[in-house]
Amino acid sequence: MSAYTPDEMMTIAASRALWNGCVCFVGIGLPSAACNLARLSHAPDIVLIYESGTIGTRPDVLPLSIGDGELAETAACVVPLPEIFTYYLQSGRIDVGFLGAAQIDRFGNLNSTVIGPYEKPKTRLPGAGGAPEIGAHAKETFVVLKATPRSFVPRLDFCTTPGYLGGHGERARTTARGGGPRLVITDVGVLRPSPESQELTLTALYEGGTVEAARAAIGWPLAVAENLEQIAPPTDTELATLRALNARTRAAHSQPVRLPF
Amino acid sequence: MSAYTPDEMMTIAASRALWNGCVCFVGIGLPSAACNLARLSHAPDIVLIYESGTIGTRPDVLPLSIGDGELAETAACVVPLPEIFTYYLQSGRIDVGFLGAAQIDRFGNLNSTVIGPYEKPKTRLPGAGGAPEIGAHAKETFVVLKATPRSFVPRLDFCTTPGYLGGHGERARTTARGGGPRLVITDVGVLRPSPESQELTLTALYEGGTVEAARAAIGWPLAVAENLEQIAPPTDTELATLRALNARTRAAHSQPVRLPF
Amino acid sequence: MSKLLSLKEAIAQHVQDGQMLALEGFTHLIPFAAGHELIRQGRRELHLVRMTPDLVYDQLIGMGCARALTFSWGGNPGVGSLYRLRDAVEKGWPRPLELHEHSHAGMAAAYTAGASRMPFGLLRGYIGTDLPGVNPDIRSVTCPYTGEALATVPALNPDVTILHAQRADRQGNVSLTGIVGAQREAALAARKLIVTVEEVVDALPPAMNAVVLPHWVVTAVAHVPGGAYPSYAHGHYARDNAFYQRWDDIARERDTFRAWMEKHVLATADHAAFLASLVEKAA
Amino acid sequence: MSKLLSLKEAIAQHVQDGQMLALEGFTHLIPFAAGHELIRQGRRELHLVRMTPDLVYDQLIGMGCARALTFSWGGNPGVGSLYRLRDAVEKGWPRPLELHEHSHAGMAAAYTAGASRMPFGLLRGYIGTDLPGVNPDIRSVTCPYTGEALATVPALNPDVTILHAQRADRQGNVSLTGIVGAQREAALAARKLIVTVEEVVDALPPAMNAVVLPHWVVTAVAHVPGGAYPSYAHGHYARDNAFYQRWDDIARERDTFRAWMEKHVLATADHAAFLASLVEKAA
Repeated sequence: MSAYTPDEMMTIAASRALWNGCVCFVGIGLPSAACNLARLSHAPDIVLIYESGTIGTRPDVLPLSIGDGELAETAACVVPLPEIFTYYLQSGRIDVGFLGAAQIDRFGNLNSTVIGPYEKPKTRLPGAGGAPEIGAHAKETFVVLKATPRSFVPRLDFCTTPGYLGGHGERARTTARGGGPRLVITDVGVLRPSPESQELTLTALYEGGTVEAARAAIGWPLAVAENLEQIAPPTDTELATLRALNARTRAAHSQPVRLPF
Repeated sequence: MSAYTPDEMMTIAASRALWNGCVCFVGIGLPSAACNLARLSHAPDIVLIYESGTIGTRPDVLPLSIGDGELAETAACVVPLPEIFTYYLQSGRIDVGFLGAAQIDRFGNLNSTVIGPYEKPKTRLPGAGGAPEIGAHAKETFVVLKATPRSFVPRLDFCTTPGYLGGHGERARTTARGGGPRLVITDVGVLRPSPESQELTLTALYEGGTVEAARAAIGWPLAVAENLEQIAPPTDTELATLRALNARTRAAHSQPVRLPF
Repeated sequence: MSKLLSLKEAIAQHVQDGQMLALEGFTHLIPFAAGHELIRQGRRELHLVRMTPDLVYDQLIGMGCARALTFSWGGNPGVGSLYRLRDAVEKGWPRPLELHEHSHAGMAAAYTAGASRMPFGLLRGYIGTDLPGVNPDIRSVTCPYTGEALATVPALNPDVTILHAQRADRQGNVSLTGIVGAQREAALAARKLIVTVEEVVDALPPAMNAVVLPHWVVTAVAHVPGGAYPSYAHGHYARDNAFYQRWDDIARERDTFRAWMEKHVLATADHAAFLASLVEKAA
Repeated sequence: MSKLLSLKEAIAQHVQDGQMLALEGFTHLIPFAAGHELIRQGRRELHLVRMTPDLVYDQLIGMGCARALTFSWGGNPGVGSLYRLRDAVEKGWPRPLELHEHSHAGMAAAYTAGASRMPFGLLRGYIGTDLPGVNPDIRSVTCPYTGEALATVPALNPDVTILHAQRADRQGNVSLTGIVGAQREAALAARKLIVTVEEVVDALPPAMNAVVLPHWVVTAVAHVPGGAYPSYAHGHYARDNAFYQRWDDIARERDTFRAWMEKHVLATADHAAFLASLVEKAA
């Protein structure tokens, strides 16, 4: 087996969580890489939906934006954006919503809006996009995010997307119909909500990973499951598929566009 | 000039009320004949919309149903039915809604639901269709209907479609945004609402028509305008165009359909 | 597990007595074959939902399959009455029919709400009409910005929606062309979706912005050529307007209606036999 | 009276300082040429509306054209920040920017309500987020059937919506293909609608269910080949992803941004000259 980077391991672990036939609402970046890797390896019939309205898309390279032309060309169909959010997401037809964020707290709530106070932010982030309603309505959400004490924080600066809110069943008492963040994939291991409190708990480590390293990267006192799973390292096929996808993507995105006039 | 029937005169009078470029929401039957006659004569750029979602349609024969295939084939575009009612009608983009009915009262309110009590009707009519919202939202509505004391009644058995309600400005105090029935074309003459009370008033007669004949056909004491207009008889072109349209239509609708298997 | 079933299997497996059923198709693509199969299999106590009941529900109502009807325009388009619907409403024959009556705009809002899994649809509608007086489901909310009252209708979420379409691929992706009415909304509002199609193909052409129902929202597909007749399938065959006119005579009286239904629907095994029985009649 | 104008004429005649403007296009068909022309003509105090501000609003904001922004995701897609947007929000440069912030679902509902001329849009949304706390426009109504609280957003009805599309005919009918985002809703919600197009043709091909804006909802059409660059026009040219990546360097600092805008936008007479100025640069 070849050497691999923590980013590669994280993307591969995320892709493994997806199953063949699963209907997946895909965020851009790491989620998109993981979803397409799944499609190109163990889940050829996964249904990928991007919020641009492309349903069942099968791009050959990763899109840079959520609305690159190849997403439309390879889609089963392209619908207006309001329909994606009403007929497909709000209707509860999405199995997995795959999200990133700038900050996450111990109950899986996400911030992608601001660092610092909203009215006078230290860093203005891009904002909500589709995330609040993906977080509310997908049957479950997966979050993929590198672990640092600045991203895994005790208290969000702003709650953009609901996870389990204050935990202990608070989410279940809202009108959100989806199941919430069932899986958080980081570069130091995998976290899942505890059944009672919904607090995110370390449940699996990568090869060579340690609980100490995980604790150092998480900004709250991290709970650890009793039986920690060991995540298998990437297979040669997984690594080769991911690297080929990334190479094709880099080549495509650096190509200058020539206007036809 | 050839001889002509009262039906022909009524259809031609209705068609003359439409102008070139006008955006018209078309009901089936006499309204459809009048609108297409207008398009084939003085108003070639009239925009005809049928509630089946066909926008800017140019059929060669009159459709039997509101959704005949030719309406789709000759349309500028075909949109889903919910959009016709939200983006095109409710939005106030329709200049003229062209309606028929079973009953009309002196304030232009229409019944196409039941004769007799709703729960135990003497005659169950087809019902509302698009009419209630056409009546509410089109900038103005035109009604075309043969005059008899059974159709022009002092009191509707059921109000399906709002005209001027009780008159005297009552409509203007609702949230209906369209202007209401500005023109009622019958086979005994043309009625328009009086500016103050909105009561339908005889304002024009056909060649050979009399106020007495009109009064006999209307089931309430008919108000008559001071200066009655005289409606010009059909021109040869109008008659020829209408008759050719009707002949093409009859031929097309009686043709048996052969299934391709 | 293929979604491809015979129409007989699809109806037997997925439609039960007492359910709320929507056979949609606005003039175009009306699923007549499915309506006939419901009659052959003797479904009862159905709550039928359709904007325009058309001949397909005139037949189901006349054959005693329906307990209730949600609708917005119940005539024979361009011809006149649906006499079986009228007989049920006016005389209770063959059984009384509970009406839930709307305008088209109201039905469209109700299906749209259903497809969006909202509890209600919103419209500026029913102003000044007597419909809210006879349909207590038509209510209102107050706009939180303007204070204005707007009409509401409860979402329609049929147990089963049945459509007819031009084609499906073997995975069960369905493609519709032409007048699409509220079919997509009715389909996405339903708990189960059955589609009869003119053709089953290996792969659909690239769809881009065309109307497609993806395979994972479709419960079953049945290959039924001519399945919309006497309605039509754009690109395959035209609407039989002459038949719609003849229906006026067939359905006006109970006995001529029953005789026609027995000969052409109850005595035929499937839609191919139904179509063949009409040709015989002409010969 | 033809609707065909030059882009310069269309902006001069139909866009005024202080208006609410929506330049829509979700990644695809973003009307960059129109954005540049607004900058050249020095429009000020605009209330800009877009789901994804993208580079086009980064430029307008950085050039001081905007007073307020209604939006739902303000990044450089797949790259990172919009530095001019951030500078306006974080530092008030070149002037403070009032934010009206939504989620995509909320913006989509607001445009849909606007196109339908309803005072508000309805969604099951904003549950558990802090957005209603910073945007008092996000409110709720109680469902008259279930008693449940549902989120509302006020309708968006821009004074002017500007789109880019593949083609128009001489009457002003406009046809769009590919990812259509909320363009149709934004177009139909507006009081005036300006569309720049790649091609003007004598007659559009038969549309059937394709996306068309009929001529009578269109205020003006301008023929601007390449008008979406560096965004794209499906069937004409691809998205210049490399340019989006380069923008990160251009816009990060105020002076490099101003220099680029002066050279390529302010110093060029129109979009053809803008495109030519980029080629020169590469040479």
